[in-house]
Amino acid sequence: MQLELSPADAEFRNRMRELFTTVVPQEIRDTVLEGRHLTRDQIVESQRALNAEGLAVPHWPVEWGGQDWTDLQRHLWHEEMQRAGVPTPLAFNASMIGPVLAHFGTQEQKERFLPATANLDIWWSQGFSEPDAGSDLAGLRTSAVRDGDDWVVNGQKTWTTLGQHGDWIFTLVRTDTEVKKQAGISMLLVDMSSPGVEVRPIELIDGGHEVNEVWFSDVRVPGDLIVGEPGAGWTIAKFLLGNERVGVAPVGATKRALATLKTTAAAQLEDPLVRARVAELENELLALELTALRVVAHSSDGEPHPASSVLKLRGTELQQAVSELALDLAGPASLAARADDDSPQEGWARRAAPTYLNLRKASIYGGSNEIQRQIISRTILGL
Amino acid sequence: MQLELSPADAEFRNRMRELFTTVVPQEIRDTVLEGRHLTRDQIVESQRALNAEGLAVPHWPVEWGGQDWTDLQRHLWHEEMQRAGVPTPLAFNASMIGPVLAHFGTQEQKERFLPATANLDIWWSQGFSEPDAGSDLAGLRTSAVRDGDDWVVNGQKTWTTLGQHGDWIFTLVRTDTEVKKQAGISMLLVDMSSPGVEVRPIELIDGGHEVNEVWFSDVRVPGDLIVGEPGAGWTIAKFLLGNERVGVAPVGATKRALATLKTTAAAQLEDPLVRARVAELENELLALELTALRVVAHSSDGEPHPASSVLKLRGTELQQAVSELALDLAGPASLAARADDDSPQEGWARRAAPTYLNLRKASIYGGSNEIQRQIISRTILGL
Amino acid sequence: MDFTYDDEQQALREAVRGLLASAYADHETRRRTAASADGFDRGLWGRLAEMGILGLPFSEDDGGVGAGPVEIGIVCQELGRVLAPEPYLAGVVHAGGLVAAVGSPEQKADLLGRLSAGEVVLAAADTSPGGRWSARADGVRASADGGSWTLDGVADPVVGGGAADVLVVTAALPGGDGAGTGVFLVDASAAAVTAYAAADLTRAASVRFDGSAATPLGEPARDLSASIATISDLTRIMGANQALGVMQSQVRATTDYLKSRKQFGVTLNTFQALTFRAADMYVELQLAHSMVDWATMTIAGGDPAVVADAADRVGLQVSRAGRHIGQEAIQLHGGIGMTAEYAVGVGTAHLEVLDQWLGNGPHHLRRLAERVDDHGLVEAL
Amino acid sequence: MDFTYDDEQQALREAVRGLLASAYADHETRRRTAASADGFDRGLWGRLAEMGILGLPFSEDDGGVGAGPVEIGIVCQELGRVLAPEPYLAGVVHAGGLVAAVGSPEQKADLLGRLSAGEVVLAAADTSPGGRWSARADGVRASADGGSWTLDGVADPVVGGGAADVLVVTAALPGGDGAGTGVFLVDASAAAVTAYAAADLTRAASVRFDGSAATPLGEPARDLSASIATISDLTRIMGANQALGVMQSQVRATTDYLKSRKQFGVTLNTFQALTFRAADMYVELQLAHSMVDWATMTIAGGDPAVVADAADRVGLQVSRAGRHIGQEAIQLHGGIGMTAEYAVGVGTAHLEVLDQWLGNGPHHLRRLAERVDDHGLVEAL
Repeated sequence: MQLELSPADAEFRNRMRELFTTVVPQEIRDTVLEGRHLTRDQIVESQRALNAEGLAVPHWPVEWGGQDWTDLQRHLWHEEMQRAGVPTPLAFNASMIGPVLAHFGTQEQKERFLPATANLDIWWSQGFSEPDAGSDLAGLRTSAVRDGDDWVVNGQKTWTTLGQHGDWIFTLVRTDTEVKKQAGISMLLVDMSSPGVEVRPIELIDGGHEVNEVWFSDVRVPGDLIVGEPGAGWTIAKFLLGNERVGVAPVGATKRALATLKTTAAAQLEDPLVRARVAELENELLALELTALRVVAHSSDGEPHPASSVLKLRGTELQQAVSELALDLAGPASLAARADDDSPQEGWARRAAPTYLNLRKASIYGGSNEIQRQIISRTILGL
Repeated sequence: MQLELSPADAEFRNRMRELFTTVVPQEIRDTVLEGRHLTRDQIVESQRALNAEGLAVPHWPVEWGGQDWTDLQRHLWHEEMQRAGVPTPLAFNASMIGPVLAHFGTQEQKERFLPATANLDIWWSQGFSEPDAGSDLAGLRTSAVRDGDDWVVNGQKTWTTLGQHGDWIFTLVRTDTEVKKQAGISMLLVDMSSPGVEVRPIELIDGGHEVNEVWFSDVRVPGDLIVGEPGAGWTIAKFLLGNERVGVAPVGATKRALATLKTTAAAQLEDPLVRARVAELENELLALELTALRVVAHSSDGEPHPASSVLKLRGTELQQAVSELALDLAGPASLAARADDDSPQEGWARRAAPTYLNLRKASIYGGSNEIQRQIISRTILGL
Repeated sequence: MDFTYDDEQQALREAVRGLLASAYADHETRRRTAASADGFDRGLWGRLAEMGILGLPFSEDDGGVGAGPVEIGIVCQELGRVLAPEPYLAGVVHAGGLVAAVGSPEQKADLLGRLSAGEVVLAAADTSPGGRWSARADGVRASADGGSWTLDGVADPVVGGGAADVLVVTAALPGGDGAGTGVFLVDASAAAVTAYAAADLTRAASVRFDGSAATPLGEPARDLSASIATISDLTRIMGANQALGVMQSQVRATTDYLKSRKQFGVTLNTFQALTFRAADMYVELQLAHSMVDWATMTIAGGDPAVVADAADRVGLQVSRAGRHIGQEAIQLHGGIGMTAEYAVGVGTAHLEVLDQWLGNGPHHLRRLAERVDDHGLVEAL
Repeated sequence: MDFTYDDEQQALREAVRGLLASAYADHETRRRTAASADGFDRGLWGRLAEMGILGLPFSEDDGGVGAGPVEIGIVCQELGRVLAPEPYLAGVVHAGGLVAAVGSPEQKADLLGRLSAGEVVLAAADTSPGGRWSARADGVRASADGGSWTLDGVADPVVGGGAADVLVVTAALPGGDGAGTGVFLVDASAAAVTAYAAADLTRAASVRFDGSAATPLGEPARDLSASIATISDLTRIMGANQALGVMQSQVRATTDYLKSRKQFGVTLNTFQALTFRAADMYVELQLAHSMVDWATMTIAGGDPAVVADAADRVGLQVSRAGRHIGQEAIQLHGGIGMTAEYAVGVGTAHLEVLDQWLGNGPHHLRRLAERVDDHGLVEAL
């Protein structure tokens, strides 16, 4: 056991810290640091800047733009990125479809999609959830029927995050209704400008437009845009969701949000009860960060460690708890949630309620906390 | 809606307050108020003193020593009793077997047992739980087989509270193995001095001897000591457990324990975090007491209100939470748990850890909190 | 000691519930109304006036109905149940309450009569930007020139301020720190009002006074902070009634959802981990309900210290319960609970708006903690 | 940055685990041993000496083994796993640690050599009746008469005091409040020792000094409170290692029980409300584990301020986790968890004894809260 970073890792971290604060424009990082909304263009600009330095998709195979880093180095990359306020590379591209195509895709698919995916030349959307199949993914109903070389897709997806910006969507469809639920599912790549694809916004309780319904009406998808074999969709989805969970705990960002709050609401830090609440959260965040480091040390075989469910579960709880504290510190000023920028109330206080409400999603999307508890009790504890 | 007590109820409460503080010896009440253990003789002496004043079994039928009080008056009786540090009349007698015999017993059983039960001339024990049937009462195995007019009982009961003092035990036995589980159960009254009854102590983690195993080896029980018909045991047990839940929330005693703690640990009340913890608990206790009063107002048909599960659930949680606070305030002094009375550590601090440990039982016995949640979700919410 | 409604109170509840159900049974109507220019339904407001609901808190001499706190609580619960965006709590209970508490007989008769009739909409401006639940004004200062008064400064948030005709403003009296706080009437046209929506789509405003002409309520230049505090406490208790209505709807909606929604081929109430959490929501709801009824009943006694204590107690309880129930209601609904189309998540937003506006949990806990050695046992009766 | 044990550490863990399993695999043996006159197993103590475990923390010059904090942590975890009642934490880590920190070279060589060999048992007397985790002695006062010293006062609880041959006592130095605190050796026979059992059956004692002859450790009349505080912090961290071992056993026992125990005709792991609670226990365990490893690793850096911070952080985390896991372990076991025959409930008692002895959650939280504006982000590295 050894607390310090090795000289090489310490040097690595310093390099990350420097790159992140120089390569990505200050204005974009300030937007993140102050908890404001990023535009599509900002997200694209940031990812391209990272990609130019080889920092967008380090966990991909080296031949497709990845870096041959250790798990610890990837962790440091992720933490330093969050700490600097650099937008995380678009998860749909970098963490989801990229690794899937690198692993399951044909050589042609790889060449066609991976470079553009890393550089965010293609903005991917995710088409998994359906209105009647939330956590129960295997119950999905969107169908794809063979017609010549093509697939014809009909159905509805929902909770498609940032789908309004999507160029392509990777989607799970039912290609066989005769077999066991899981075995009849396939993954298709669909050009969202195809006739019959319609994106409808869903307004969330924070007033934002972040998720969408995506409707497919007789959408024709060329046969070479299936990933893997027909019926392999369930296996691919599990691979994808396992990857998603790793590093999904926003420890660095939550730590930063809490530290910022200590400054913005400094006057209230005189109150011993506020200090205690901050101290408790800081301690929990430290424990979680250490757990992330400890888990990293045990996952060198590349498989997601089951304890990543611990990170997702507690990470989202703490993210939510910090947003509760911010709301309580904002107090009456938080009512000015939709006031415009010349409001006399401070920006952090105006954003407190929408942020609190928006973050309720953290324990629902991406594998709800109930699903994570189930993974822990079944997979880890054998219950 | 009206906050004040009616003049009659206010007068009733004053009378209770006066009776409880005069009829029961100060020394017994101090023992309760300081959280020390009561001896068998103290419990008996106290109940007899109450019974002489008609205060031991007010919820029984009037002809058997009950009082024709309103629900609110019964509530006031219970609260004032706890506030004065008067030991609650032995639950096995007053709340369990008494009402059962008054409702299901033969005239002969009533005459033989009820006066002696009210006066604690007979100390009753409860023989329900078995080693392999805790919350799952219907799975019990202790058998009673007909032999002439008698029943012959074999088996083992456990968690028999204060069974070491028991004169008689009311027990659930399986009298028919051919029918559905619940339908084969009967209730027998067993003289604990009968040959073949053996009581073995179970030491608990607080070091106390409070519960026992009770073994039956070919114990002969005369046929007239069955309660109700053979096979009626399940119905009777449900009646009994419903009664048990009413008024089981020790709100008054917990309020008193918290108020006492404010005095005994006064120096630490300077700490804002301690003050906040006390204030939170006081508020929760007030809400619970008000809920008890509100439930009382809605249960005038005599049936236990399903919300009594709320009282049991939250009441035990708060009782436990106050014991946690006491332990934290005791600090290192709490290590002197089994030191004798000339210890330099204060008595309340020495009792803090055993009390904390002992009260873990509160959420297990008498219908665990999981059972209470099930009652709420099924019976009240229809889930 | 009685927690039940009498027949008249039952009838009032049914009447209000019926009226509000016809307006907002469909959440989409609530959503559309809240997003409209006024942020509430002036037709419904008129019907509330006709039914005597707007005049409920005020004496008959002042053109009101002279009902008690229990009746006002019933109305607030029903408003909460459907998330009605009408500014009843802000305009009638709070702003009207200030007028009733400190106005001269003439001022009361004039203003409360018109308020009860739905002819004028009031809003209370008592919070400075960044301010936190204080009866002492620090954002707006009053100046006197002879008999005429003017105000300068900013109040924000002024709940219901955008649609108000007359603002009831707390302002620091001239003469420095010790001079205290007065209450003034300002015509909305004499101030710069910038309206905005809160997270639950109810309306508030930022109000700037710049030498705005003002009329003192009651005797000029008297420190009225004690009355201001009492009306805030009263409003806190009525806000807790409103929150209770929200929570009741959320528990019901969640229970219904668990019974009907299928996942993995079965309804969600098959999952014990979920039903137990619904049970815990119910427990919180019951405890909050008891505290709300109790706090409402303390008002009739008329002792400001008792009401202040009750406001803190119910404030803490409802704040905790609201956060628990509001969060669990969304979580147990899953994604749909996050959408603006669905009442459950908007209810969670409304609970937070009530809480942060009227006094949140940490605020009330702090005040209760200060008083913890004033008493031995907490007495319910 | 490495959270894994090297081969030697692995081997140490296996060896200690094997020895303790042979002694206490059966909880009944632990129960009987704890109830014996000494309260621990002197045979086992001798074997620990032979294996070098008792000398682990001390330099080879002083007759010890000169191992690092990670190794001591491993031993404490294993002791916790079987609830071993041996006074390792009290006698070796704490009392021995004080001698090592402030003793003269001669005192260290003599006392630590015999301690490592199992020839002498030490106990630290640093707490006054009613006292709370302070490096400043206030229950015992030291007096000097020429070169000879005596002590007066009471220390309680003195963990492991009943079986100790030599007491390591913190005492107020002569000269009033500013004079500070010294550390003294007192032969157990020179004090009035009244032993008792704590709630987990481990032993402590009340010790009265009445002109008891004492030998100053290190240079006489020097204020040693900084060293005393650092050894307390170190002991807190090792206590957290011990608590981790307890919690690991509790989570395992609870999981096994849910898999095997039947109710209503099925095993308990059929009930999702229970398995989800086991999952939450596991989460707490993992977070506590990380913090324990981290705090243990900070010791090697040798910066007292860093160690003090780590002690508070791990103290808070383990206190919270211990209460959660200890309570849930009993609850999920039901009645059997309440019995002294069964290790789970005794483990819950042991967690509380460790916590209240070494610094409980509110204590550490208070200290962390005081320092909350000393830093921006909390840094793990």
